[in-house]
Amino acid sequence: MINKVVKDADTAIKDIQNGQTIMLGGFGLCGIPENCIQALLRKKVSDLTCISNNAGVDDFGIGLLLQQRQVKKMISSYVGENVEFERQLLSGELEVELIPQGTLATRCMAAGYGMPVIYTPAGVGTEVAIGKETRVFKGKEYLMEYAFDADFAIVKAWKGDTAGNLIYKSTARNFNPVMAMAGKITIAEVEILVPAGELDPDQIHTPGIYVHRIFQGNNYEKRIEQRTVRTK
Amino acid sequence: MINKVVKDADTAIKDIQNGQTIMLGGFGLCGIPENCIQALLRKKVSDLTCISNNAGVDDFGIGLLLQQRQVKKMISSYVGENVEFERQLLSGELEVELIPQGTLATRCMAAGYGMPVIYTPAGVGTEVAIGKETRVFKGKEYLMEYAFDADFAIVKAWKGDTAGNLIYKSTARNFNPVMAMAGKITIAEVEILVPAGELDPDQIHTPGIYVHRIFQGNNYEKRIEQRTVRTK
Amino acid sequence: MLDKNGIAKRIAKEVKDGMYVNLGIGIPTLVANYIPDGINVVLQSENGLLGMGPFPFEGEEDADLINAGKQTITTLAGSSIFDSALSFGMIRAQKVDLTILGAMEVSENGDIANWKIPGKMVKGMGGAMDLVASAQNIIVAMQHVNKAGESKLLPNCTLPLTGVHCVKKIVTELAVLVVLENGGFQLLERAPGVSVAEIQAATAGKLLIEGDIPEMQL
Amino acid sequence: MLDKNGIAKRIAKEVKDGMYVNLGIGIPTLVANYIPDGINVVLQSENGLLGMGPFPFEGEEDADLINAGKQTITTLAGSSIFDSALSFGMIRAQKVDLTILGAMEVSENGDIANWKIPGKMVKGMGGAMDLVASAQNIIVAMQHVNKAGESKLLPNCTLPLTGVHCVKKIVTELAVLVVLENGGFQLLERAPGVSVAEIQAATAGKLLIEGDIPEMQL
Repeated sequence: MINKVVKDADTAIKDIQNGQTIMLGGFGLCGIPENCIQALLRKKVSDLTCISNNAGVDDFGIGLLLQQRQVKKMISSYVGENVEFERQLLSGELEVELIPQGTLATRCMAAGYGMPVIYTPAGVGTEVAIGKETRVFKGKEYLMEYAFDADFAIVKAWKGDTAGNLIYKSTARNFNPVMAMAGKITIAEVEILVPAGELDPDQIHTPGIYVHRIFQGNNYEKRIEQRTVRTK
Repeated sequence: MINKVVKDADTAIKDIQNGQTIMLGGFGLCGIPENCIQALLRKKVSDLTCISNNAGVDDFGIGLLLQQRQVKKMISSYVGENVEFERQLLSGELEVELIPQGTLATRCMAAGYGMPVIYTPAGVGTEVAIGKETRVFKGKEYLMEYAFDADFAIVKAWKGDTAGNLIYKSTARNFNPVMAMAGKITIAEVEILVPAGELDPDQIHTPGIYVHRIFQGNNYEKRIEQRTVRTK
Repeated sequence: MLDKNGIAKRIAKEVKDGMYVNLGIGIPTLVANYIPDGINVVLQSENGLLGMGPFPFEGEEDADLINAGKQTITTLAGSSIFDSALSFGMIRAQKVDLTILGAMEVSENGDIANWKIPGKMVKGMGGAMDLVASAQNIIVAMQHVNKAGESKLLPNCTLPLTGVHCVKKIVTELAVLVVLENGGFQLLERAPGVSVAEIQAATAGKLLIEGDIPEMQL
Repeated sequence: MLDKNGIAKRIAKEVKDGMYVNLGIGIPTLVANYIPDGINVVLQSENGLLGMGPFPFEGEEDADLINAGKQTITTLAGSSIFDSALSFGMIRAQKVDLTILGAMEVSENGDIANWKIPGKMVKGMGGAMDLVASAQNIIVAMQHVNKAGESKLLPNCTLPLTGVHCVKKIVTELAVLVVLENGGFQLLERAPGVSVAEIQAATAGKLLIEGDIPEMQL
């Protein structure tokens, strides 16, 4: 089996260049590649185009990259809960492309499946449709949306093996599998890294062929954005 | 949770009508819905259009439906290993549409993902492209292929629960998950049926929302088409 | 006049046994509390979960298990988890039977605006555009008028649209209405103690009133 | 002149460390036997497996575990299993580095025919059209001439095509050739004991011979 293991986050992201396009897995703060985000902060790589469903919060997740002004453009579906983001957007410092969540996920998937475009009805008749090709199939109108073209995809999984196979935990799965498939180079950080052979081949969520570098992360904070509970 | 359990194969397929289009999971004889095929033989429903990667062998799998002349048209990628099939095809009794294996799988997936069409380069410049719309993206030519529209999908899984969630075993997975997503009505037969709650939500291959009827099959023969071994 | 829980309670009556349902943030989330026993439904959370359960007991929160509103939740027996592409795949393939969501404005031809106030709110559409473009059956839970007392049921939406010609039914603090195929809101039910005239006054779009309008049963 | 195992042995030299490789039925399958120790490759089987292992020991066959040729096989440490759509997704997305397959005919512009003989063989294309349409690097393992002694390396294919302008390299019992971007077979190596003249005689398509043609190292 091909060994994909690298030492740490800094090694994994060391060739990401200013101005490149990177995908970052996660939904809100759930399932985000915390270690690689810290490494990107240390590296101070800038002018990034980030494809990620959300932009983190002010002091965690992608919000930290925004604070350090490392992001030129965000492609997201929902960017609430972030004051610095709104400030940069309204001041024109940050370019933002808001697209429907399903379109975002499917444009990742399209890249992973080698499909140049997909059709979705999401956004038909709205400002999202402006400038886009539309087509009617069986009486329903669809937008043609292009597969993403990202230099790097950075994802977080629960378990991974040295061959790059990944297993996600619970809803921390979210965008991670489709982004893992979509990067020209895919970097995976995992909570638990095991030797090839320890994971059940039937239970792999992302086959190792899509993953170029993998390492075991540490000090996961896993911050909760909305702690909602009931009492016993 | 919604209970999808039906009594047996005969109950599961009882409303399949003459002339309808059905998908049948499996690759060769691996992972085929043996119990439902037997029930279709008993029901003698005819003029079926069958979407299945292969046509079984003469005396097993879909080959049995061919012998009873229940199939009007086969949509497959590979139909070797079947003398009766070749006879019916050459005599004109059976209509056959051969399409690339990846196109077959992706047209199923498209239906399950609500995508009206997909683009694939498979078959460009060949007789498969005849009459099909083509389009060039980034200098590469693709065929536009339509999502399948099947009345029923019949799949075989290893384990399932009463909520319709499915887990496949080994390469018996093959076309089953994508067909399970693609049927207007999806019928799943499983080797082991468990109460909802016994399967790990992280390890479900087909979420129950795609499955309308499920039952525990029996007497699985699981015939091997090419027994290849090595000696110790 | 209904409060938020009243609206949720009325909408819960639209939920039938065997349905897969997607609940938006806000009032729609409350609907889950009023689904009667014996009605088996499965709640979809578009970040990638079927079978959303209640909030966890204190101390049992799992940062890895959240809903589309980013709230900590639980799974149920029979739940399944999947990636976001499959989640919107099943939405797009119309496997979700009922979508309940909030709105800032609805027009008499079923357009909905609920994601953006130009120059003011730029949070993004999340999954709303996908949901309204694909759902077979959309119920909007909303206030009939805004804080300035202006109707939110309009001839045409003034805010940027989320989707066109898609809303089927609306439940407000005042009324239950359906959007007619050829345009117009048809009044079906009045909230307890609310008159037809009050509803008429609060509705800027074309309102159809046929026969006696019954009071809601809650 | 090489036998089938010789062809497989020569092709094995094209397999580099770290490659994901798809092996077609026939001679390509034999290539796996000649991949040197220390060269880590992962074999993809397009029915839905990465990390195809050897045939099982007698008595350990599993009907649920087969390759694209429907042969019983085994998995290896690090294997993963997936559905057919994802399998062809990774092929289409060019994640598979090398595809080795058989052919009935190859043309001097890289067209390949390997799935149909009109009126005679109607088995279907299986995954061959997907593989040749998407693979970045295709090596064809084939006999240079057919049983009637006619060349299978042609100016144009006479059989129905599997794919156009896709074959990069050809290994036969006589020679190793590359298909040039602008058309034509360039002779790279001779099989042991085979002369350039013999190769020339067996090649109907345009053959380019530049300088001394070395004998294969096996």
